[in-house]
Amino acid sequence: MNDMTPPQKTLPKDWETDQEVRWCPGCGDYAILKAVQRTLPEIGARPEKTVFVSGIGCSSRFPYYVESFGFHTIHGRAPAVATGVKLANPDLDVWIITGDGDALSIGGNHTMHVLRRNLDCQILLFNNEIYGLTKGQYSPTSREGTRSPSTPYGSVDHPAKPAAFALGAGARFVARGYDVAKQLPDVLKAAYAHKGAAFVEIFQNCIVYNKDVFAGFTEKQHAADGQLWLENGKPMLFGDMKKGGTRGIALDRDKLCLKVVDVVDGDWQAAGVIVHDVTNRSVAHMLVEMPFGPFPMALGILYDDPKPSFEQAVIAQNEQAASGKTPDLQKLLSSGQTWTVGASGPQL
Amino acid sequence: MNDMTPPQKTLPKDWETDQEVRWCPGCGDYAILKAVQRTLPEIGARPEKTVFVSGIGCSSRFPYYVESFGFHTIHGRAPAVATGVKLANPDLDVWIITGDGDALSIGGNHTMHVLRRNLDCQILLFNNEIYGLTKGQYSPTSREGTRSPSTPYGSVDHPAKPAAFALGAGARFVARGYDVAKQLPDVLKAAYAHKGAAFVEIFQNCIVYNKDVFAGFTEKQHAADGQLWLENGKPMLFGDMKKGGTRGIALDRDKLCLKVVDVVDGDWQAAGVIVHDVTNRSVAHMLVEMPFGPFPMALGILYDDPKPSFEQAVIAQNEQAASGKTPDLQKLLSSGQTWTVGASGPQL
Amino acid sequence: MASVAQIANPAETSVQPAPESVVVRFAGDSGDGMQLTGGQFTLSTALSGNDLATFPDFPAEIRAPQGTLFGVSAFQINFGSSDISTAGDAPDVLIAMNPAALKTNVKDLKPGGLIIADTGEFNDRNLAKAKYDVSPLEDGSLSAWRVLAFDISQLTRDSVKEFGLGNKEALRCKNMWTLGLALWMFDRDRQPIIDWLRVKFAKAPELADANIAALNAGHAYGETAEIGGHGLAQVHVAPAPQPEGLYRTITGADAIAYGLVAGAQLAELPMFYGGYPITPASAVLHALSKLKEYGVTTFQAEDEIAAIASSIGASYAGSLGVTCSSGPGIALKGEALGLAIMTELPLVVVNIQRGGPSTGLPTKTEQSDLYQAVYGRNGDAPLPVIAACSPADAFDCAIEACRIATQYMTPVILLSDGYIANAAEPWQVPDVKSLAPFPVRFLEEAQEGGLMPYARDNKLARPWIKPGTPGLMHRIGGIEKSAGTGHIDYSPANHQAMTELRRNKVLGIAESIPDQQVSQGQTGGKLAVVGWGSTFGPIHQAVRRARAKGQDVSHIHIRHIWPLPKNLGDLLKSYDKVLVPEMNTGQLKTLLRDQYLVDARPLNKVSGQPFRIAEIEAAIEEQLG
Amino acid sequence: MASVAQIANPAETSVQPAPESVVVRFAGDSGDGMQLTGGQFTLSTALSGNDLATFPDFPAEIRAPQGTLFGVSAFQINFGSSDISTAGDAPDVLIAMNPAALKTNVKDLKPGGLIIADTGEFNDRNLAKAKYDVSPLEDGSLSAWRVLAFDISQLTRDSVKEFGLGNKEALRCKNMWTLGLALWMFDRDRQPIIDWLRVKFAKAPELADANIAALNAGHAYGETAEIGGHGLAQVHVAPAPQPEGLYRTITGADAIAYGLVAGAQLAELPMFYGGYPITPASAVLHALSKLKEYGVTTFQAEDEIAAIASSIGASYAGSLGVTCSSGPGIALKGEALGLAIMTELPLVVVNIQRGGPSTGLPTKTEQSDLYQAVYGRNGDAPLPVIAACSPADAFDCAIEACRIATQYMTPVILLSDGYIANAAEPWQVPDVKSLAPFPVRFLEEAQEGGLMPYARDNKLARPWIKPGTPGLMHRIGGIEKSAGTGHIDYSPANHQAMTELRRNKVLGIAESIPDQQVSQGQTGGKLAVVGWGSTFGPIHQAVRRARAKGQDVSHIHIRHIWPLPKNLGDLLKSYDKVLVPEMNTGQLKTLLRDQYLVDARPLNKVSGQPFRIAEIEAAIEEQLG
Ligand SMILES: Cc1ncc(C[n+]2csc(CCOP(=O)(O)OP(=O)(O)O)c2C)c(N)n1
Ligand SMILES: Cc1ncc(C[n+]2csc(CCOP(=O)(O)OP(=O)(O)O)c2C)c(N)n1
Ligand code: SF4
Ligand code: SF4
Ligand SMILES: [Mg+2]
Ligand SMILES: [Mg+2]
Repeated sequence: MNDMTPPQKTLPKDWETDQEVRWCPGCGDYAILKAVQRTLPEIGARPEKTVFVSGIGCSSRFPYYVESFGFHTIHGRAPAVATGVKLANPDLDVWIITGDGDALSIGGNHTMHVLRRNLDCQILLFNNEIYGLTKGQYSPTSREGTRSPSTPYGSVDHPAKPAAFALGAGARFVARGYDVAKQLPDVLKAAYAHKGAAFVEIFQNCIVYNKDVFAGFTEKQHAADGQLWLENGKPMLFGDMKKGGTRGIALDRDKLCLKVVDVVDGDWQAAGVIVHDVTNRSVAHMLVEMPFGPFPMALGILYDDPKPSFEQAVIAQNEQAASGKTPDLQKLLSSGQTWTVGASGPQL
Repeated sequence: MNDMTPPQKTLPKDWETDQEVRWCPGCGDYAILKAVQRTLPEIGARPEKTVFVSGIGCSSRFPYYVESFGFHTIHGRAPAVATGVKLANPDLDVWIITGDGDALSIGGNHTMHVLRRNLDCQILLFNNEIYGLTKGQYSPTSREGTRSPSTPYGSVDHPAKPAAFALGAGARFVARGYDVAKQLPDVLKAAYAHKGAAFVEIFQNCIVYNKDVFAGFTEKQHAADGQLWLENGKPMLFGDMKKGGTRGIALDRDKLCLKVVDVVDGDWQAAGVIVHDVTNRSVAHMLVEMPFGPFPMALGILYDDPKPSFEQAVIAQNEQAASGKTPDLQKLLSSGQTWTVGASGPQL
Repeated sequence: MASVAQIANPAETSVQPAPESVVVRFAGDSGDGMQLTGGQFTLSTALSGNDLATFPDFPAEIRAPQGTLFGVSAFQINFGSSDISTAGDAPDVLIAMNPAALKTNVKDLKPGGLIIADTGEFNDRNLAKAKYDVSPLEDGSLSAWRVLAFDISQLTRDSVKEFGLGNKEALRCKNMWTLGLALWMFDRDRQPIIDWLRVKFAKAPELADANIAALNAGHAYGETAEIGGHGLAQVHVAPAPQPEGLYRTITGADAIAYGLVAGAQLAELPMFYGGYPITPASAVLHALSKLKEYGVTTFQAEDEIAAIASSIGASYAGSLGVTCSSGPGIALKGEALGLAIMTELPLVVVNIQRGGPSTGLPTKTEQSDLYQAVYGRNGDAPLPVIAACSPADAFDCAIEACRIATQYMTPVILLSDGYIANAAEPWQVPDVKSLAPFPVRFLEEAQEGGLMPYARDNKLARPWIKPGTPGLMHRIGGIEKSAGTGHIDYSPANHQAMTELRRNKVLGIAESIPDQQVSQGQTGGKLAVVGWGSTFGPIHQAVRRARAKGQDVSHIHIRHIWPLPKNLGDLLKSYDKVLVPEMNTGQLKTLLRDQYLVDARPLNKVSGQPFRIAEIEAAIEEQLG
Repeated sequence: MASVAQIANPAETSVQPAPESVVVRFAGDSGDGMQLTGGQFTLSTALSGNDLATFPDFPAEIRAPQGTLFGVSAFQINFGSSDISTAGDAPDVLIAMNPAALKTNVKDLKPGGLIIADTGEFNDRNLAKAKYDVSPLEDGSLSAWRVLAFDISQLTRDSVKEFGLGNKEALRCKNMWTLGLALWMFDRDRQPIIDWLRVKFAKAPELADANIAALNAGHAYGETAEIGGHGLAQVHVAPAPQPEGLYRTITGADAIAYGLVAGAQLAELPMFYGGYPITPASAVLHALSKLKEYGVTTFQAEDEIAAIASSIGASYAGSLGVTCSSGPGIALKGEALGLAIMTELPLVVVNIQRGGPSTGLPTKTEQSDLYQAVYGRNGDAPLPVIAACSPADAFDCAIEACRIATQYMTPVILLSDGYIANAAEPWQVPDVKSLAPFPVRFLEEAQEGGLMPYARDNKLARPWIKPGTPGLMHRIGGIEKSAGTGHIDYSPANHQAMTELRRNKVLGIAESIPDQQVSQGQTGGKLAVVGWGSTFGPIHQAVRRARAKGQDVSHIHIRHIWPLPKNLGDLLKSYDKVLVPEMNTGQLKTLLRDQYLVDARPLNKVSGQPFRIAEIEAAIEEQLG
């Protein structure tokens, strides 16, 4: 870095492009875009060092609207493209933008492997439980019975759980938010702070093809009982938070699974409410599978326990393997058993 | 079924083909083949109603050696082909044979989705932690630091855990065994008995490219401390089993994770050893992620909690949607708004 | 109320004699319901006995922000009293519901053509969104055309006042008001539309009433004297002579779906459809998903590879496997197509082509996947390819694809394109009894001397053996197979023999297809215009016009792209020149030159838009001139 | 000890004059080390100054069960005192280490050729595995050849007795014993092999000693009188004249790896290689994985799609992206190739072709992916294709691929095949300073008037802009781009313009490639034999022989498959006839006929084996006869 003048701090509007935003009016994607544009200045990101890589879908149009480098690739392959970008230049901040279809249907394999390898990047999965761009077919996250153009009688497959899939694939950071959540920038900041692959599932309202499927916990009147915002070191409380939380999540010590308990007078210890430890993988597994309805929706940072990132390991090995060797092409070409043909014929 | 004569019981040798077996002498695949050929008669399978579908790899040669219907497809796609087979004819018993590369590298996405949808089939993943057929490159399950032709300085990626991946993908049956384990036929029987996708990881010794990587628990002298065979309703005990088990798995109730405890005089209750409940998904998550070394290798049926299977749901819906309707092609073609052109021109 | 902003070219406004054909384009915001309006106008046109062709053209965005240029949705229809086969080069009438619709469409309008515009939408906000500094209705920039501008928005609001709808809901009836006006202009009966509205809004009768009121108001508006003499004249297009029978309109996508259902029935097989949504192919998936009672199982797979792989699995298990996608999705199926070729299983692969390369222009039409269909696989991997030339033809082609796949045990590619898939045309419903069946016979017992899964019949097809059949257990796969037994066989002589066998089997399909006909003109002469697929319409019309001028030109349209009809080489050589118009950079041309060494000259258009008749006419002119 | 089972054709056993070239094939069980033996014999041949070509041929199985027919591994070498360019049609000498090796190889042996067999392996068990009822050494079935059969196994055991190895380990030295005999037969120096053994077994000196003892024993066996007069005569092949310089042997796979490294250096770029193992392409991944100090990052991706996608990502980020696979893997890359074409990023895609279709014959060679390379994508998606004709040529072609990719901002396909990849040939090590550099200039600042990521230079290439460059933020993707700005643009005129631009850019590469040369013969005449890729050797020899007979035939070998060299059309038209031998069903043929309307006649062989010289000679004969 020769540039000695400290880069000027950016503002959210510095991250806006001159392209007309082409989502349906009212689409949840707008709010996510705003949240990202608000987050980038706060984390000190630089437009020229930031790359947004996406697949195909409404969500994947995202890069066109962020004033940074952007690559709108092909359906499902953003994680693979991003892997090449980051390995070629680890100084770049790489954000992957994807949808439930892009990341979990056609792109499931790449999502799995970018998580397993732990490439340092942020993966924002806009989960609207539908294929938006292709006009509303059900997706792998659509609930059973979803009627759509391809399932006029209702879908019959069991939906995938993105966060559970991510953990099973080996993710070291798993978080959740939703489009209009005021906490979303904080979730994004934590994802950025995590060195390695940070998986963020963002529930997003597709108002055209799957309107209000998340209203059960995103609507104001359902927020208290429907949202469990996790904070490291804090008990898992929800319900009336003005009263410090009237309900909580505890371990059923007989059945060895989670249960909802009532918290009386804020005495969560008595109720056995679990204190959230973002590094506890066993509990993370239970949280991501917690069925909404009987349980609230677990939101915020569900799991965060870094391991060495892929590109760092690759680069360290490249450097170590190269150390002490000179990249002498002539030497390379002349390697192996050689012989010289002179006037008197070949000799070793 | 018009065939009124009860089918004759088969013998293991009825399941052998006339094809020369083309695995390296000493390969673990032979033992798995024998175990399958021993299991099929016991479960009452019929050669003509049995289909083995495989991808590409040493393991995927398997169908050639079983006297049934067999389809050796292309790399990674066996689950997708199998889905078509089973949907077209749900009466068939469908076995998917795959390797760690076939199922988790190129085929990860299809493995995920066949599990998520819960197609009724048995998935036998021969995990030798290496690409055998292509001569020994490291695979997604190879341990960190694996030296192979493509990683001469050792691999740097974190390995995938097949059973954890399967659970994350939504599997309802997860089991483990190893090539020469005498319990393997019992594991296969349980997989067959499970209605829905049954995922079985079989550790397999590739004696040419990854010899003895599982010796740490498969070798006789390590079996007692290295193998935890799970049985539903039985405590999770291992160690000296002649003494009823000298060690066990318990829940650390502070850290909320598993731990190994000593069992004195067979009093496992006192030691807090968990009783295995195959339907407990939370514990299953912990078992599949239990690191070998500090913990024994969890073997047998780790999880078994059936849900409706995909092809049954599809067929039920097909039938329901069709009921009361006649498949009158002429009517279909004439649907929508029609008009008649007669001598006097068009009319509705 | 109505204000006629400008009447340009007064000479043109005089009442014209009943035209042979008229082209009308409805254009508005995506939210304005233009496709619906177009669809209903199409039906009414068909009912009035005109021949017709349509061209829907909508944005890639789901719901583009209102009023924007990229959010414009258009529907063009060409109808007339004689043989119509394109949606028309240039509209005679443009109905522009807002400034953006005017801006993006007006340049196509015929000089002197009529613009009908809704002044209610020409406000500052919308003008700005359409990047107009000044209203084009007022700055003289439309002087090449006739303009009828009045406040359709307000007229609509007025017409539905009594139903107490909100402003937004009231304005949703604008399209019916406009349709009413159009119906009046072309002297059409409103009743079928009214009936349709009653069915559509069965659950909300007040909406039905409001829409009907708007429709009637638009119609009445035409009839009143208010605009008489202002260039808006009623036009009656005489009906086209049509064979007697039952008719309906059909889109290519529906026709393919029905053709596949028919094909499976004629083969006496259940159908398995593995698909993955992609524009513009999804419509086939949607159509088939509703047809479960016809023995159709649809499976929305996790990707295109799983879609074809599951279809191969289903064919293996004895169903007719079908998959359908568009260019990028077909690209992903290449490896699996090889498996179907090697295992010699029947499979129908439909490609609804769109603009490429890569993601390209998803909602635009193109013919640029012919290379991919014929050549796009590893190894020597021949398979039959057929191409539909119109929505109605797509039905026949789908049946033909099923026939070839099952009779020859081979994957078949059926090429269609976005234009055919979306366009609707009148279709004489075929009599099912007239369709020739081709029932499949599965092998039930081993052949004499032992089971031979790769034995050959006289068409070189191998037997189809269903798992579940006692005694016929065997193994297949993608590795080269031994002739006869189907066992793995790497031996040089076998590979040579099998390569030739696969090639000859596919070439042999030419024995079962009709000789190439000349669709217009005669065998031999100065010029043959050779097309395939959806260029049928413009070529047909261009050749018709040229012949009317006395030019020696014929039209040949190829359905069987591979193998080509047996007589095609000789036929082409009977012309001095061969011109090949294609919506690509010259792909069929490669095939013809390679196969027959004829100097086929390409005429290429790669703009995402169908050919205009005039473009082909000019090329004919040039070849003959 | 030795027993000469039969000496057939006594007339042939007389000592022959020093031959111009000799073909030897080593064949044995996969476990017998035949590839190693062949490799060392190759080195010794090169050192003796002979020109040479080799053909390794091994089974698909990793370790097929011992003694089976499908477990036979063979290595053939052709060496001589003049220009050798094929591994030879038929062996003069066959060394058969067991019955299976004899059975699968003997039919290729020249009539009167010499068989050397290890009687120690001709036991009942092995005979049964090879499906022999009676030992062929005893039933007269080998009477067309000379047979020298003796107990090599026992002789080897004896020779290593003193080192106290177990029976199995002792027998592992058989290949060195045999090599020793072969070295004696062709009058070669043992020292280089001894040196090599010392290095190879540096950690187990006793094994080195044992192998050297076996080598010496085999050699001594030849020298002793024991077999004198039994048909085994020492043969000295005179050295071929060779330019002075430094030499080594190189396989095509290594040559490609080195050429890519050189190309990246000449472009002054780091290289990123995304790969997924597949036979026979993995060798390139393996070679590059070891070269990290040359700025090479290798990435074993989860599949071929991720391999190419990551390479595209790396190119986007400013590295030279490279990926390599074989037919089925390349099929999977089709969609992503479209993305590279649309985003106009440099990318080198290497295809090591193997027998197809589908999984096909993974370890056999073929040239059947030319269609796929030139035509196998959706949309009008042109890209340059080049083909290497030998291991040494592969080095130059890899550099050329890097040059075109970076200078024209385009993906490039480099075709090689299993034969070239595995075969080794002597290679004069090029002087690195003689390689012309083509350094890449990234765009560092916006152009005057604002950033234009899709501006064009005089080659029609767009600028390469690295993320990380201040002020040059922009967005790219697979949707049609506006000329200049690169923004999304669906407009008809733009799509037409961009389609033509992409086409013309690729066609323009022809300006930077040399005119097509005639590799043997002259411009014009009766017959041109036109080849590409690894058929160079047999075509070259066949034309040489035909010309020696006085026939008017020339050899043209095409490296640049697309775009074709500018003068090629005229050149081809200067011959009366054009013959195109290919290891496929006629793919280059299609290109030539389409492009030039020349009546190119195909000569096809699709058996997984290279052409024999005689096959091409016969075809020349037929064309001229
Ligand atoms: C290879 C390929 N297959 C299919 C498509 C069509 N396609 C585009 S986006 C999409 C799904 C989008 O769903 P999702 O990722 O959930 O994004 P959303 O639109 O809901 O934000 C599909 C199937 C494509 N563009 N490319
Ligand atoms: C499309 C494609 N890519 C790559 C290959 C090469 N290939 C064949 S098997 C294999 C991996 C095999 O590994 P695994 O599944 O673990 O099976 P194993 O041989 O170890 O039993 C690979 C990469 C192929 N045949 N097809
Ligand atoms: S279709 Fe849904 S997801 Fe797509 S832009 Fe519209 S509202 Fe958003
Ligand atoms: S390479 Fe390994 S897995 Fe493959 S057959 Fe040999 S021992 Fe078995
Ligand atoms: Mg979605
Ligand atoms: Mg493996």
